[in-house]
Amino acid sequence: MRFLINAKRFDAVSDILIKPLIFISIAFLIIGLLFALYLSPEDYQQGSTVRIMYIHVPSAWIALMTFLVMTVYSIIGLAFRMPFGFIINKAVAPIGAIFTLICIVSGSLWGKPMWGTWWVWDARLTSVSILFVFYLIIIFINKSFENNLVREKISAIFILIGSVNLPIIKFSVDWWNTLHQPATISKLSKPSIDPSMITPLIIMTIAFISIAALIAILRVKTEIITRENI
Amino acid sequence: MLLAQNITLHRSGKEIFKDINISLGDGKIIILKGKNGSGKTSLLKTILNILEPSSGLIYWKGKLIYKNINDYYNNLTYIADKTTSLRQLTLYENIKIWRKIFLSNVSYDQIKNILSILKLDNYLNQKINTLSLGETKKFELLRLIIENKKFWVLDEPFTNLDFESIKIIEQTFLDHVNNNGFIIFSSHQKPDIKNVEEIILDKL
Amino acid sequence: MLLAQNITLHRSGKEIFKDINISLGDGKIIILKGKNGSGKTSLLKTILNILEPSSGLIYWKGKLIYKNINDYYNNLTYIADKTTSLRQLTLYENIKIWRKIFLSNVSYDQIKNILSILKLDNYLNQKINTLSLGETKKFELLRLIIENKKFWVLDEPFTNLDFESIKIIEQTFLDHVNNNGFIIFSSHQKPDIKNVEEIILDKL
Amino acid sequence: MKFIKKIINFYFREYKVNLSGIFDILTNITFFFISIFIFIFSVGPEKETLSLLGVGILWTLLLLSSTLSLRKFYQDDFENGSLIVLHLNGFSFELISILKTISHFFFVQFPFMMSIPFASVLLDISLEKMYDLFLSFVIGSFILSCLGSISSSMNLLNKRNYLLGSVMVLVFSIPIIIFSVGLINIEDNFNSLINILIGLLLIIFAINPWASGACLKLAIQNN
Amino acid sequence: MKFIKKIINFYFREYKVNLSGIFDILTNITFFFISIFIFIFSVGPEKETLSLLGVGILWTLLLLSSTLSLRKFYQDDFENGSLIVLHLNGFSFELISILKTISHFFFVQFPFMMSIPFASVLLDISLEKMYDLFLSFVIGSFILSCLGSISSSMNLLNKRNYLLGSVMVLVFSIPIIIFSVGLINIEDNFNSLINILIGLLLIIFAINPWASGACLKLAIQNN
Ligand code: HEM
Ligand SMILES: Nc1ncnc2c1ncn2[C@@H]1O[C@H](COP(=O)(O)OP(=O)(O)OP(=O)(O)O)[C@@H](O)[C@H]1O
Ligand SMILES: Nc1ncnc2c1ncn2[C@@H]1O[C@H](COP(=O)(O)OP(=O)(O)OP(=O)(O)O)[C@@H](O)[C@H]1O
Ligand SMILES: [Mg+2]
Ligand SMILES: [Mg+2]
Repeated sequence: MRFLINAKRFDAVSDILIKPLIFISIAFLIIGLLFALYLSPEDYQQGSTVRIMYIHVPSAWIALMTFLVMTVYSIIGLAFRMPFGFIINKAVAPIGAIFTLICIVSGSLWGKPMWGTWWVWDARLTSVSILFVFYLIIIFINKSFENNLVREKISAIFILIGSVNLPIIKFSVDWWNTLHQPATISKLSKPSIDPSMITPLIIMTIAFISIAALIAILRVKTEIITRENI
Repeated sequence: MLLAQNITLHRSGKEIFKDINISLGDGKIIILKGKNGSGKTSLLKTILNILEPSSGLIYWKGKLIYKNINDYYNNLTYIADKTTSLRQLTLYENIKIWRKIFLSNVSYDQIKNILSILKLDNYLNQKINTLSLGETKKFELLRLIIENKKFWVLDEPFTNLDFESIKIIEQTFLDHVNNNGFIIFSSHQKPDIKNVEEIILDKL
Repeated sequence: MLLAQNITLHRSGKEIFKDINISLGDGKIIILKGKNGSGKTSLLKTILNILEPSSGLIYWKGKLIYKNINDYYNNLTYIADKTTSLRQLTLYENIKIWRKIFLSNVSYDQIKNILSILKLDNYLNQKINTLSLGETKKFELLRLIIENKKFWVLDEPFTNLDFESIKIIEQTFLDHVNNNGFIIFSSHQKPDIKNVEEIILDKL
Repeated sequence: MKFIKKIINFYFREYKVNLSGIFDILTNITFFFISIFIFIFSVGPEKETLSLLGVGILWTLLLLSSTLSLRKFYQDDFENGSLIVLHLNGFSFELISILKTISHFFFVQFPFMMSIPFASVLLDISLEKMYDLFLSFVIGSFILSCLGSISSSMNLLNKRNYLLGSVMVLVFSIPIIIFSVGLINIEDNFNSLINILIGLLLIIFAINPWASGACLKLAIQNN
Repeated sequence: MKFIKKIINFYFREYKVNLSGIFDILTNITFFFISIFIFIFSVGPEKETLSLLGVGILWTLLLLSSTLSLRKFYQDDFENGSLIVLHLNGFSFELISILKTISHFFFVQFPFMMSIPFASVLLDISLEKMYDLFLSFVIGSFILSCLGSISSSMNLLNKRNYLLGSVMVLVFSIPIIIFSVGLINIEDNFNSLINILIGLLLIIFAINPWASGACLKLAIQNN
């Protein structure tokens, strides 16, 4: 597992991973979309708007996961003084931002038929929008600070502070009374969701994750190359 | 008093100067020469402990400067290549601020005296931003007197000055050196002072 | 081409200079000399129609300058005593902006050529605020080439420059004059150019 | 032709000076949205309050951000001498002030304008009101830009004019804001009020070049 | 003794420098009141709504106007080289940032603080609440000054995107505003909330000199 913290190893391992990832992304995306759009049943309450879920939920998970990854790598970068952590941070931030945006937009689109408005200021929605702001600021930091050392440290510290937001997002539905759906799958007990919906959800999740990983790998590789040149 | 051994500086990965040795003590003047971009300003800033040399050590009174920084800074005046007076205030207000900030014990009479030597006495209630370039520079050099320190570090002190003012500054340097002060400065012009050591920086 | 007759200037009620006469035309260089605060910068600004003389008239091609201001400004370049390049941008970006603002038809190749003569070609992607003082000044002088005008007005063009760069600028002046351009500039240094007319301003 | 090219090139410069790219614009907009968040955190998320306050919040934010960016209007170009260089290259002071006013409108106010639709969703402002808001905003913010140009050119002169400039902006912007906010909330006489606003805009737009130009000229002479 | 004298003299300088910006401060305060009028105007003059929302509105306006004045924090002294001169005269970067933070609190936040009583009258905030508001504002604005110091010293390293510092401050002030407004409106746990605020203040006040000092040092090295 050394490749997770070492630039050279990462470069080598990622070369092996790229092709399978491309395959998985395409295959699962096609299968997932087929399931999501045609094969899965309509919800008895929500009608076909339930299909938004297959976009919404995976992208929400990836948005959270990406920030978690950045938090871990910030610790690696700051505490263990491994610059590879900062490389990952820089490469991964825009991906997280985009999936957060997808999550928010799909959620809003879902919210209009379900709740009657595009947006409410409930805890989940608010905390996710703050997550988005954090992503944006991290990108801005990466774009506008010239001194590499400073840039890396500032963004890593910012990520660490921002990670306080993650549990708030995750547990907001339990802590406060919100309009938003509480977690269904992550419960340890039996999932409160129909298996016919779970299958496409899982397939789409795998597809999304592999797409995100693919982009991340490509961005990390370019970052490694440009650094070596400088 | 000041001893720099083999200092080398890199900025943004570029080597600016290499293996410079400086030794400065009572009554000595060093002039730094070199082409534009050869690193004169950077060398002065390195001596001032503002930039960190990538290798080499700098001593003040036998101790490394950053270990002796209070005493070091208590004994030096730095006149940068730009003016630091507050442009929206008058000369008088600036002098007042300087006297306070530097805890100076130079009296107003002395200062007025020097101002009249520098031909600035008529402008006392004028704002800095209405002075001419050379007048601003002369006013900045007044800090040498107000701070009243032993070690002077100056970056291009003669730019924009007319011939007479240059003479006055040179005389001030000589007086200072005769009082056991010591000076390092950079300049493109050759000053008319005897017994100065020259350090020439070559653009690499 | 340019003719100034008996111009006198007052600033804030103070007389700065009096009864100055200037006549400039193809192939001529005038150097303004004088002590600090004698009004060199003010005189140049008066010629540029930025300051209004309290008496006296200035003509351009036989007409009063403010009546012929478009043609006048279309034919002159002014390099002030401070640099006007945008410090947070790179040299290249500054050049791009200048070329556009001045509607310049000087090609990038020519500019690169001159940059390499001025030894600035390595800094093309560096920001102005990381250049040394002399390099910034040299870069400012590049405007002479980019604007490509006939009449050059320069305020202390040699400050902060090293010996070699001064030589290059002098050579540029000579070339310009030989191409029927004409120049007026202020300086405390004596340039190494023959046949320049000196105007000496006395501090009143 | 040459004139148009010059103006286009002026804006190229303004763009380079004000923004070093898309990220600066995004930062502006992010700032705006975070401010909205903060309002919501402090007044609470109830829908009724929000739609009541929405228009006021948006206008306040616009006012604050545009006023506080005014100091930069001419200051930088004035201090580093670019203003003289531009002037000597065929941009009269009047032209400069017109161009700068438009540039301020474009680079400072425009991003706000673009985010009004999204902000309206967040603040639960109805589509109709949003339309009114947008219209009054375009006109009002242009008036603010003109006022800003005049006052910040005055500010270059000296301390006493400093106060004058600021007071002037205040005195003029109060009726504009009252109009604009009133415009949206009192729907009966939308048209007559918007006509008044347009009239104000025209007057101030006509005065601006002369006033600012004269101040710029004086400021350069005194420096 | 000498140290204390130095600090007093530092504030003499700050006073001289900032006094020329007094009109700026006045303008800011006037705009602050204008913004309050905007709100009264858009909410309508019903006393209940006003006093309900008043605290939140006041806090947000204070926050925004003080954030937007952050640009001046170190910028001027940095650019004209005074920072180096001060440093070479025995003011370590850490000391400078502490002194500057206090000076910002004093010259920027204090005038706002003074205007709270008047604003409270306008917004019909009760005397008790006003007292709470005042207390929370003193602590909160000091936190803001510290945050401002950190972010604007960071911004010296970043010469392109000048708003980024303000954006960062705004994000961090979200929890402050939640606490402070909560403090005043939910009266049960006033003490525990104010303790949290004070705790935050102490943490950030301790971090500030190191963070700002390091950034100032780096900024000077890179210039
Ligand atoms: C813009 C608005 C919305 C945002 C920002 C948002 C955000 C999120 C986030 C962050 C998650 C992941 C939570 C976790 O991993 O535990 C999530 C999950 C989910 N959201 Fe949303 N959401 C929005 C609107 C909606 C709407 C309108 C609905 C449907 C009525 C909805 C239904 C769900 C469901 C069913 C899940 C899956 C919960 C689970 O199984 O764990 N969301 N949303
Ligand atoms: N922050 C920086 N990053 C990269 N390069 C820099 C930086 N600061 C200065 N330099 C470069 O270092 C070199 C030396 O600069 P310095 O200011 O020391 O020169 P100098 O000898 O004082 O020149 P001058 O005679 O023109 O004042 C220059 O080429 C400059 O471009
Ligand atoms: N706005 C103003 N108000 C009052 N006096 C002024 C103003 N501007 C300049 N002066 C004075 O006019 C005199 C001439 O200034 P000017 O800048 O023309 O001198 P200069 O010959 O260029 O000097 P230097 O060699 O120092 O550049 C100076 O004494 C200056 O103090
Ligand atoms: Mg230098
Ligand atoms: Mg001059």
